[in-house]
Amino acid sequence: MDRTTFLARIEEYHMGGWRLALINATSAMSTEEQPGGSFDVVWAFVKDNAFEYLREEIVPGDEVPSISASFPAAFLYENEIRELFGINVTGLNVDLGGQLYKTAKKIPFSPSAIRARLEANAAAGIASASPTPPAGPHGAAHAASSPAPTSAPTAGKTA
Amino acid sequence: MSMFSRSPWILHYDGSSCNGCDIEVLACLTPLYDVERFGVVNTGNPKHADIFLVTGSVNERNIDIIQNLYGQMPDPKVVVAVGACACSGGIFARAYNIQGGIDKVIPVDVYVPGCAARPESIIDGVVQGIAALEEKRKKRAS
Amino acid sequence: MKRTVIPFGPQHPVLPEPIVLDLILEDERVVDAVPTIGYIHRGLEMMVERVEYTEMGFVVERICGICSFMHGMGYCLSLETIMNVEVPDRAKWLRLIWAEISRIQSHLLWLGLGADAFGFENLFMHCWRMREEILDIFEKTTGGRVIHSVNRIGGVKRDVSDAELAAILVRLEELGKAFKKTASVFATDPSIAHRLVGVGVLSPEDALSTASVGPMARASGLATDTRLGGANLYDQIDFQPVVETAGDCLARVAVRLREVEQSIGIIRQAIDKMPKGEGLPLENRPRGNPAGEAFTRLEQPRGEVVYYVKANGTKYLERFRARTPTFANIPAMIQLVKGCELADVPNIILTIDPCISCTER
Amino acid sequence: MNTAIYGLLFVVLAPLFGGLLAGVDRRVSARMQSRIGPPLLQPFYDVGKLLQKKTRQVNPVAGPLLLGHVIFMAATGALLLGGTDLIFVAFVFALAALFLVLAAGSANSPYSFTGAERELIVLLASEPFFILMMAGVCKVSGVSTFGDVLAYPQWVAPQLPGILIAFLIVATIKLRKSPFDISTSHHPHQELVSGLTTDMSGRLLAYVEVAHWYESAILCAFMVLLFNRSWPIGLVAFGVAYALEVLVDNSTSRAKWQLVLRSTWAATLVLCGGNVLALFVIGR
Repeated sequence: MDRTTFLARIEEYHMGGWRLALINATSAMSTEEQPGGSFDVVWAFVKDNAFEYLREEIVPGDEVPSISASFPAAFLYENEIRELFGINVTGLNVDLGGQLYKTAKKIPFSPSAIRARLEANAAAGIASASPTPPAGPHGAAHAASSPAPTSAPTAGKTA
Repeated sequence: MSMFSRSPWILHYDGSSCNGCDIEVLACLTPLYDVERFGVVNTGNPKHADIFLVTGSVNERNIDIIQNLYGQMPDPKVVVAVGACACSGGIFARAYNIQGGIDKVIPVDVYVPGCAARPESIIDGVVQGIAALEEKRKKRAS
Repeated sequence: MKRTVIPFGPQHPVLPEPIVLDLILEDERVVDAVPTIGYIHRGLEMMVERVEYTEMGFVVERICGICSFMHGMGYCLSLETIMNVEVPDRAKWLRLIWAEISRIQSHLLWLGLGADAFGFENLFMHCWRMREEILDIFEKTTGGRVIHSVNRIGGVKRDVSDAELAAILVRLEELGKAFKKTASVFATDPSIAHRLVGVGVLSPEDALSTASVGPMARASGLATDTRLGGANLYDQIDFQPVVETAGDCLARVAVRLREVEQSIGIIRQAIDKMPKGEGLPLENRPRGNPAGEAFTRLEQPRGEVVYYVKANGTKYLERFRARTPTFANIPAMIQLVKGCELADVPNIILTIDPCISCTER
Repeated sequence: MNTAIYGLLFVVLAPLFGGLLAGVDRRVSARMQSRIGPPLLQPFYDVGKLLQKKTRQVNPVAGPLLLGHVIFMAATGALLLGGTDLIFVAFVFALAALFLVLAAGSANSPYSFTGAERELIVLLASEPFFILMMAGVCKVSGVSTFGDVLAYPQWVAPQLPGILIAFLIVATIKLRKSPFDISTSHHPHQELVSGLTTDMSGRLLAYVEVAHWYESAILCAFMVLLFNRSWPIGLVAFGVAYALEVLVDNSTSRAKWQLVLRSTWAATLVLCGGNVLALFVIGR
């Protein structure tokens, strides 16, 4: 990800008086382009009735800058994606040090953890999602082929 | 018949429930159900309690808490598992962070079914809990 | 100065749910609060791996037993957006009515718990007695007291007859009268003012920077209400967001008091405007598997909730995510607790209307 | 000889009186909350059960201290009816209350400890009230024992209006009623869990309950002292005061400790102290 452009966009939202709505991550399982899997991370903001978000594709190990300097409340989301997805967020204003959820299995939402669970299910004959992502415009392939991450923020729908 | 059947004091702990059973436990105290008629008091303090009402299932994190609370209750004491989650893990039994019902951690005397358990069945569970309490007292005395 | 650490939770009579705040006290003043959550974390978002999208709605409803209806509705709305399903009119109106009834139920529940936290047990009892009326309406119309399971992807499962709707209006009218009396106690009682006025003041700037939502933000003067977007038929309803400016605990109580009356008004308008008659279509069931993604926002009793659903064309969703209002309000809560007195802690925690099982999912 | 029997009778009958009063209280409160409430004898069932439960002592001194609490509460009443000097009775009463604070403070739990601190704060403000009240009664009647005051041919109360009002405020603390139930509360939903009693279980909690019954009976005896010419009127006055307390308990929220401290000192110093001072100035 382009750190400078990203933080500049975040600052624009901050100056524009937007409220942080959520930071959301989605794990995509391994594909040919990204053998270790990848994360689709969304930073969403709300102002009046408008809802917009920035989207980045993150590869495990990538450094993701914290936005807590502009949006102090981001610490909760950032601690969460760090703990559940294992995304390497740096520069948090409040670092809970992995004590937020303290799940029995560490980093349960990471691509490898999901893959391991699904494979175990398949081996045990338990019905569950397939450990290989479906091809097509959606799913894991979608994240890999999505437009350049720092493109203009997509206006999301409000519901 | 001893005083136990007339004065069962309750400790309520929410394991990892969805709140549904918890609010129904609280609803038992309020005017429509009014369990204080039977001398039931929601103590909120393990050292005063006779009946341990647990809602929700067990996850890694609350195992210690549940054991600790149970340990702090003076004998005789009984455990009532309220709702499907407390009985077996319920709908969340398949979730990755859930280990199952309360009986994985502490001995359960009464199981109250339901998702969410209705106040009537919770009261019924407490009444059955009283009977169990009475038995344990007799055992202690003999 | 002697420092005491009070472990507030996980089991504490003031909190029906487990959350831990390690309060560091100097005498009775809180100098720091360290939160820990995770006691209710079930990981239900990850259940999409094993639960088909058609059944996932029942899991989502159990994110929280207080806003169960709205969670089910939000999930169905997301999938309806992805699958391009047009929900029949009557079903939309019924959803709106149930959603507002949920709001009344949740606010009454909270007002009771709040009163209990500042030691006014009598008010707790009276609020919960009124709440039983609402639960009765729920039970009559959906079959469940707290978990309703009436939402389906494409509509609703049950109809409510016009006669029943008229009866609901009568009951709400009665409830409104009784509620006015209780509301005036909250608003005017000096002993309540002693506990709430000037306690836990959140300025409008802080409300924005801590990303507060719902009654929390509205009590600090921010007119944020997701319903104003007009989705889900709210564009056909005449209402103004309830805003207070003081930003203290009493303002947060006042917002919820006024919202109960507002919701009764909204339900009245809805019953008036909805298409009448027996046997109207209630659902358009979609075919096939969903593919695509959707963000859905709703105004729950506790504030804005955001659902994210990503589907990949199989019967299992790729990702389900709910960002619940309490999660968004936790930064504000932590900020407010610092510097307050021990006796204020329950009031501050409760005025954000914490729903921990929502927060941790 | 006669008075000693009264003292003994108090030790035996006061718990019955106090327990029954608590039972009536719980039922009336429940009615005010549109509930039915527990049976009248519920407090006795509760204590009976607590005595059958296993007791967990967090600290070996808690037991003896709480036993001391009960014994001294009973002794206060016995000494009062037994004809001891009124001022001395007020001191024994304070000492009895202090035992509870010491017992709660001996537990190593922050809730119990903070509860003890709060109790100590209100104790320091409310105990002088009883001493001043006794001084006022002695000054008006010119005698210094319970029996003598009751035999005094004129009403004591009309000359002690400040003390009567202050009595209501202090009784709110002593009876642990909202808004002044900051150190422990009858409904256990406050920030300190069960405050003072958080760490007491089984037998120990039963002691606290029984001592509280004695305390209610002592307050009743004090009311009779103020309405000295006719004990039925004294009892009625106590009944009215108690009904007021229940009403206030059910229509207020719990105050913060600063307000409790301020109002107790105001009651003790301004109302009670002013009343006694006026007696001395006028009486000279």
